[in-house]
Amino acid sequence: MNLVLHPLTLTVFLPLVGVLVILFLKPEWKNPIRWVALVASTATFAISVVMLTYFQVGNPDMQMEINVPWFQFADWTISYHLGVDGLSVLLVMLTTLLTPLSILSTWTAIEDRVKEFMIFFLLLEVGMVGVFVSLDLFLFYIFWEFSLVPMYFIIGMWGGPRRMYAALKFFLYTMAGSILMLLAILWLGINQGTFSVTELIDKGSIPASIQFWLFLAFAAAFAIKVPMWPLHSWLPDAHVEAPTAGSVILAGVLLKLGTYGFVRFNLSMFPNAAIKLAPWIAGLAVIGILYGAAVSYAQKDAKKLVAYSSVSHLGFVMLGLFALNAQGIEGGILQMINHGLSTGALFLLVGMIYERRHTREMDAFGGLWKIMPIYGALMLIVTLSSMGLPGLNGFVGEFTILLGAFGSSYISPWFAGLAAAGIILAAIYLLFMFQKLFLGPLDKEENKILKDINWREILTLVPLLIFIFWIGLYPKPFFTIMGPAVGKLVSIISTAAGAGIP
Amino acid sequence: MTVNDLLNNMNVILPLAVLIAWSCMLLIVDLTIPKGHKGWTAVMAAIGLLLSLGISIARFGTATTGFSGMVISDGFSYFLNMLFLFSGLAAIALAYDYLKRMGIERGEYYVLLLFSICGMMLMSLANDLIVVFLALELLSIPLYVLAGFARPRLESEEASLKYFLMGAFAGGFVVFGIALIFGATGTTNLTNIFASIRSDTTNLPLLTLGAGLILVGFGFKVAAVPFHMWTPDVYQGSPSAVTAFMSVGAKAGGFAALLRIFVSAFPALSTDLTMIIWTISALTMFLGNVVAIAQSNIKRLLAYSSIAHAGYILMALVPYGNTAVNKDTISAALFYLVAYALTSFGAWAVVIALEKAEGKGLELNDYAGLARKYPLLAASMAVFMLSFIGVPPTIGFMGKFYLFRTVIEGGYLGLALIGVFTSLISAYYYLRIIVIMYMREGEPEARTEFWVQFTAAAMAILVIVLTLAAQPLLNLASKALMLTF
Amino acid sequence: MLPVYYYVGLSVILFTIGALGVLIRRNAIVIFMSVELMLNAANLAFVAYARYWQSMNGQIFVFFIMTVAAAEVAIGLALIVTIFRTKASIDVDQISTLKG
Amino acid sequence: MGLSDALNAGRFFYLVPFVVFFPVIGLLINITFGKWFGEKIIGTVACLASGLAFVVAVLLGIALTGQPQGMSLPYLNWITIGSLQLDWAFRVDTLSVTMMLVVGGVGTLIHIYAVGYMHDDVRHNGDPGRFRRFFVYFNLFIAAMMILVSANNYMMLFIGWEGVGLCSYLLISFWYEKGKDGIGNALAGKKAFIVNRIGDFGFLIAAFLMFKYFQPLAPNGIFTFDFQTVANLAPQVAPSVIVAITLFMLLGVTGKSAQLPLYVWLPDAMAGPTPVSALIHAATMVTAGVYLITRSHALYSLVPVTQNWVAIVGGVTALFAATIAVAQFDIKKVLAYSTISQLGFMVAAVGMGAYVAGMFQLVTHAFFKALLFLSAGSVIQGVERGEHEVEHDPSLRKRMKHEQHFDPQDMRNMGGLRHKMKTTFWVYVIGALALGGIVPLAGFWSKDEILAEASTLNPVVYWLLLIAAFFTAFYMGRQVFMVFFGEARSEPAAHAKESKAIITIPLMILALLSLIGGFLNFPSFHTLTTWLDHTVLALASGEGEAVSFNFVVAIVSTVLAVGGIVLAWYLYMRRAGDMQKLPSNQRRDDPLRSIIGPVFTLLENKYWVDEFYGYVIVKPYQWLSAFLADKVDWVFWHDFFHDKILAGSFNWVTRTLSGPIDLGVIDGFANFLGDGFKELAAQLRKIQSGFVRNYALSIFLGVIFIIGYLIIRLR
Amino acid sequence: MTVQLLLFLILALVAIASALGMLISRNAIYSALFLVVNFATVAVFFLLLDAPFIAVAQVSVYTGAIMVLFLFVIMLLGAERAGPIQAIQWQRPLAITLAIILLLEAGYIIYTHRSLGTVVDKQIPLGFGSPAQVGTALFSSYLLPFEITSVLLLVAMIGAIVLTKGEKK
Repeated sequence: MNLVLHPLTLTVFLPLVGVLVILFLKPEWKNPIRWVALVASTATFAISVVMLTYFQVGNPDMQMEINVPWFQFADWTISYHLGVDGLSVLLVMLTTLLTPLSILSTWTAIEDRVKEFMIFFLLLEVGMVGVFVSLDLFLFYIFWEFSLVPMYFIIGMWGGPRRMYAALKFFLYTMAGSILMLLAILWLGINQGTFSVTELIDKGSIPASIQFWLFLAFAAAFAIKVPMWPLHSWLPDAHVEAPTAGSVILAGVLLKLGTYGFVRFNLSMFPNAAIKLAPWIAGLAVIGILYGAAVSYAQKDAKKLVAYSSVSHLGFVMLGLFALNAQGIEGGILQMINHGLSTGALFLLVGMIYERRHTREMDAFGGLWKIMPIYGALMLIVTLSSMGLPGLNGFVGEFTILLGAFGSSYISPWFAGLAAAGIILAAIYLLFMFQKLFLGPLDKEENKILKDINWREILTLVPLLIFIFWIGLYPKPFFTIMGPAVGKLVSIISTAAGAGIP
Repeated sequence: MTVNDLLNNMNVILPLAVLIAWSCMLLIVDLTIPKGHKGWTAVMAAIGLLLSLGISIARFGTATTGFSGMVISDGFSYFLNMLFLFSGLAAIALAYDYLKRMGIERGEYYVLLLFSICGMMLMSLANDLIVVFLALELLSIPLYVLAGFARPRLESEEASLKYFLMGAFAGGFVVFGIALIFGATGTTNLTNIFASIRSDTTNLPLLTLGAGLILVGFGFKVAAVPFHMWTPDVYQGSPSAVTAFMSVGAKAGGFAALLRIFVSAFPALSTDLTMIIWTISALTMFLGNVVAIAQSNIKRLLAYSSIAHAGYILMALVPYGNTAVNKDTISAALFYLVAYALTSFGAWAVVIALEKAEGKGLELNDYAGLARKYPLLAASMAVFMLSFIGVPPTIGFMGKFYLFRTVIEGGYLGLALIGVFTSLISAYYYLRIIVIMYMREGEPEARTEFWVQFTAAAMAILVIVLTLAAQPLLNLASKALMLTF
Repeated sequence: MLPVYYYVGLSVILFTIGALGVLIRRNAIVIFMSVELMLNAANLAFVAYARYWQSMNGQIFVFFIMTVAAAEVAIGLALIVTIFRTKASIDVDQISTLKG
Repeated sequence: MGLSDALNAGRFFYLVPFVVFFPVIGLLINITFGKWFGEKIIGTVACLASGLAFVVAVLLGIALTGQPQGMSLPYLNWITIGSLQLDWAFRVDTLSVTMMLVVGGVGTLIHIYAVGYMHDDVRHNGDPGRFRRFFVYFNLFIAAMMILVSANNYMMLFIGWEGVGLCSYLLISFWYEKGKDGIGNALAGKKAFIVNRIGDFGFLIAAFLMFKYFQPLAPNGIFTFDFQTVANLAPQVAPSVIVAITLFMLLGVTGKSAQLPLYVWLPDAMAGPTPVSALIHAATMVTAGVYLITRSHALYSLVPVTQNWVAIVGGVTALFAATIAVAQFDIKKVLAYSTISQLGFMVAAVGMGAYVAGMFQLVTHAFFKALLFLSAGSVIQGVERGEHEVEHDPSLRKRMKHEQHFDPQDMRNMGGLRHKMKTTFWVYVIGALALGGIVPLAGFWSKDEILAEASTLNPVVYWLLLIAAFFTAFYMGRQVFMVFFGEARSEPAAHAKESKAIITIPLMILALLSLIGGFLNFPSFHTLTTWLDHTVLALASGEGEAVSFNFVVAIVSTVLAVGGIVLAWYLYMRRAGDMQKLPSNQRRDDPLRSIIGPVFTLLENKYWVDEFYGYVIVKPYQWLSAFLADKVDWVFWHDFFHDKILAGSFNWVTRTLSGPIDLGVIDGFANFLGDGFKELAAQLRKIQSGFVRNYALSIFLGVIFIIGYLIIRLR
Repeated sequence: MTVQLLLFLILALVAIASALGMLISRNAIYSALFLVVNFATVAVFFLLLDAPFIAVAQVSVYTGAIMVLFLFVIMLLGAERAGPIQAIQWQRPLAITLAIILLLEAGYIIYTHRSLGTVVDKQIPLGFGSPAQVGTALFSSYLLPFEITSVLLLVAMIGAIVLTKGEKK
């Protein structure tokens, strides 16, 4: 496997080929542009599947590592260092899966400046996948910040009425966090002499007192991205204004960059600080779960409701991660995937109705199930998945998270207990939404002529549904993939705990 | 001094000597070029620059002193020479069409430009405060004239007058500062100053005061707060092509002097001066970025942006007395200067492309809808804005990364925090430009003149490519060492 | 010879008066003259220190300062004349269209 | 190898997954191809799916006779993380198979009934397309219920547990555009789901506790949640933990089995089509709680504190619901409260440790309550047919009261139906008597066994249940008299029609079961006891189960039951007849109201518990969430804190320094970082006055500061 | 010593007074003339400080050439008085205050560090400050600056022409 034809390199950079091709197409050739984008992203997915076949299940370490010096920065070596392990491979797959589906969803929704849209979308994919696979802090940071830019444009150019405000806010908030991370990265480079994540983890030589501050600096970036309560204020704006595909990716993948960051960096590199701060983070996570759920319930705009539900769902992920045990972390990672699937699908679904009616006010709907039975059924399944119905994916994640959090020796079981109440609240707001949209009489004239979703739209949803059921009924393969890596992480943490912090 | 000596000494400053000779020659040749064909002067000027650039590149890596220690040509000076010459080329490319469009095409423009570059190059070579002073004047005087080149447009004249008066005023402080330094050490040669500090025969308080006043003078040149106030007015009033050159060349010249003087002569004073530089740097970053928010004229906005960037570069100077990092201090500052130069020229190229006669087309609102009508121009501008913010993968990010590294390594985490915080503020107004270009509808009009477009595109490509393949530039910057003793 | 600080003191006073001139006068020419006064004050300091160190450097420097001053005057007065042509005034307070 | 060998060797146990698979296959067929099927095929497929599951259950039952200890059958690994291992694993033992038989048997009958019922129902409600959807849901329910009862561990049970909840939600809101204000049914479904979720919350906490405290003791440190392991480990765990686990589990039970305080969803659940009420909200799903406690008998038996609580909850619920049932007019609501009450009996029984009695009641109740509901459905459709006829006959139409919408479920609109719907009448009476506890019908024996146990184990509960039994007989008598006797009180009732055979045949089968069901555990034979002993008593302390038939108890309860019926006869035959003679303005809709007036209103309004919950929980939560969303999150957090304070932290400074200024230069977009910084910027740019002397002053200031600083430094 | 001091004080007084005169004069011509006086006084100081060549240059270049140029321009423009508009009234008092602060700062420094300035008079080398010495220095070690000066003057020339040359419309 050489540098270029390396499966990871290909997975990251294949969309760029699409970008190049699109650059040479005329802006008026909308359909060819769409097709190129779709093909490029689908090919990326195919490549990532190939990549998965190279992945050795059971190996806790980094795999398919590629580590080539990129350039020298005074006495630092910045490397083109990629690799996947159980913690990241699934997220890569999620990204490559969601991107073509999102592109498919824009087929008729985006008519203006299709060329730019597709370019930004493919660039976004590059950035996101890059974040998940880079093992050099510098490289990571580049991808991390880079992923901001296309999203900024996507929200700002194709968004709703307040799109500029939302885009700017999105950009500035996320940047605000990441600049602190940049300082921490620099600190690591100066004092540890390396940017290699694997090396830093293996050395484990960061003093506990410093870990605390580094942890906070990294956490600032990730917590805003997640977003953890109370840093979530940018999220509803961004989601409400973003075009559907943007929301799907935003919720499906971009938010995961934050949670992934916590796992990859905060837990692995600063285990002592993680242990010390676990109760605080878990506390915020629980507040986020309950707060997000309560606030969702009061929303009138379906998309905003889903947006706030992300705060709640990501709260679960964070709680799981900071349970700091195998169940919690594996649950957390699985829940990242689940949230990407379920919330991604929810945004797709809300987008479909928006495309038809140009409103998302839930009061404008009601009784849609009658004329849109397929749409209703799919929405129901996704809703149920999102609220954690056993047998669907959401439950597996939430259950393992709560189980882990309850059994954690680092945080109090009360957190899990309170968080479990979030499951009740989730049912309340999600069923509320379903009821507002689909149940009740079909009494609005403008709704009576709506068409059920078409084959293209079904096609965008079906892959997500497959995974929703698969993870719900037989999540074992997913746990098997992440298991060894999580085991390694847990042992790092327990070693740190055993080494004795006061 | 024999002829041989003279030749040897000339050899030390060969790129400069060539350029001075070429400039004088151009002055005469220009007389023969008929009005309306002054493009040829530009071409000639560019050839001169290229010639000098070629010599600089070939010479890079050598280090000698000459003219009784008056000048020193080392990696540092060659690196900066290349930067100045490159700026000159870019400035010519931008001026080529612009002057015609504005109706101010005259051959002297290029001659003065070349002389100003000579001044800058001399600045980077200087190893004696006399040479520094002369270089400062040689750099400035052509710029005073160029600023007023669009006369009788009042704005241009006003810019020129303000620049001139403030420059002279600040020059007074420099001179007095040099006097104090001379009084403290009995010499104006940087090497000797350094030596005299070591030998303890120095009146240190006096020296420190002198250094402080020098800081004022060059702080003025690089547009650091509170010596920055001329910048927005002058940048706005001057012809845009001049502004572009000024924002890069003059600033780089100022930094060349600051770095040279402080690193090679005053490391011992760092305990007293660091805090001042720290404060100036912090104030500059803050004020530049904050006031830029309130700007609606693109030239003024870029002026404040340039003030802010001076603050960033000054950050590199803060830990200059720390021997462990002062190597990085220079490299980081130089690297950032390059990053700034590329980005800045690119941005000014776009500004020039949109500028219409009589100062129209310079309001931010004139950029609305640019992305739809001129996608490439808008895309380049977006790249420059992102580079100014410091978003990867642009060279602005690399520059900041290197800078912050130096600052943190030097132990000034607080300053680094201010740095990142203010760059967050800056994102606000840079993004606003993107917002206007991409997310607003409008009917902008841009000139599609080749060289302007070419500059914009080339800079955009360089901004990205030099990030992804940063090694050569990094190597260059890290080899741009001063010959120290 | 008197202690050098006598001269330096005088130089500082003259320099300050020059600077003050720049700050409070509105006539561009007078401002410019004030700048010349500042340079002159610096010259005084240079020469005093040259005497103190018994080094020619200071005097040479003064020579260069004078030359530069001459060059500056050429440019400065040309500028003032030009702007007077356009604006019919050399009151710097009136030359303030660029601001903000 | 012959069939009997196979049976004896327990090979048939391996068939157990098929109790789940058959319904799943059925629903998949109907989802995928149902579009092209007619109602008959859809119905057949669904009935077959359910029926085959029942056949499998029967086979398993037969196999169990050979190997009564049963077996557990791991099928597929579900989740494995570190010390946690969850499997799709099935449990075949006498308890689970009993449940499978009930679910499969009653389920199949109701399926068949539903084919007939839904044919009319979808037409009556105007959307024939929904016939298929109904049977998909129905099969899904059977599948989920089968998962619930066949699970070998708590978490798989929980999948079924929530799965049936989902089906309940879907089927309650089946006619989602109907009900009060067009949204009533949907709201009822949502309520059911959410209330159940509260119970599930308890279940989950119980599971977490279990994991936390059992896992360290588990063999190899791997905890699987399976019943056997939990039972084995339970004695080693601190009793306080077991108390917590069992109490949280009880919360789950009160949700699913509609006990106090979470029973509120079940009456509303009657919004679903009648077969749904029969299958889910009477016969099977709601008994899951009872099953769960029986399953966990090893835990409950360890902690008498909890057992006491369970029994009290059951007893109080039994009485509480029975009193409410007395004052209801909706034919299904009466049955719903009756169900809650009967579930209270079962819960009380299992709470007292009388697991077999509880299960016995569960089984017989499944028979007769399914019967009652289905018959009620038959009545309702009969009335609807009458209504239909009236609607289409102009002469009759005039006589209809048109003030309000005609409610075919309101017993006040019925009366005299015994002539119109003979079969329905007879089966209904059998069901009612069985429920009322009249010898020798099924209900008598099971209820009597509970009462007998209670009389020795827990006198308080005994009295509660005894009084509840009286009320039971009374309200069933009231219902039968109101519906079938007397004069028809409305035109549709007068023109009601008997249902088709596809409806009445299942009714007759169920009636038969209700008649003879008691013999399952006939005193002195104790068939069921022996049968369940293999699973339940093997671990239970054994007390109580040995109590034999108690004649005193039997006679007391019978007397009370008969008394209740007689009282009902008195009130609703005699008094009701008298009442009809009164002038209409003095006429009361219920004779009992004229006797106990305010109390009746209290009961009719179900003690205003729903309203109470509404004011104490629902409204405050809605207010809270609106408050959080609008005020806290948006106005304060989003607009104020993030947009104003955080982003523009200098706002205050600039305001206090310079007073508010209007900034005309910047357009209104992206005002968030803005306000603060923009004002600051605007202030600062004022410094940039354009006066060159100001600029010089700035430089001069800088010089003075630098020198001043250096003076201080150099001192 | 005292004679020297007396001379110094008198000259200093003249220098300061003429500088202040330049500062205060309403009329630009008076200012220019005051400045001439000031420059001349400073030239005397140069002589006192053993810098005869510089003193001569001061008189000829500054007092002679430059100041004449100034006067010429003032006359040419007829702009000896500025208009009555006072836009930034607060600048004057503030500037004076700041100037006083600067003087105080300078005074403090000179006072506290005065010992560093009193080195015993050494024998001055012969011909110190003479044209010969200046010339030698200029053409040996100061060759480069000297040449640069020529370029500088050239540039100034070009600049002045560019700025004032009439536009052909």
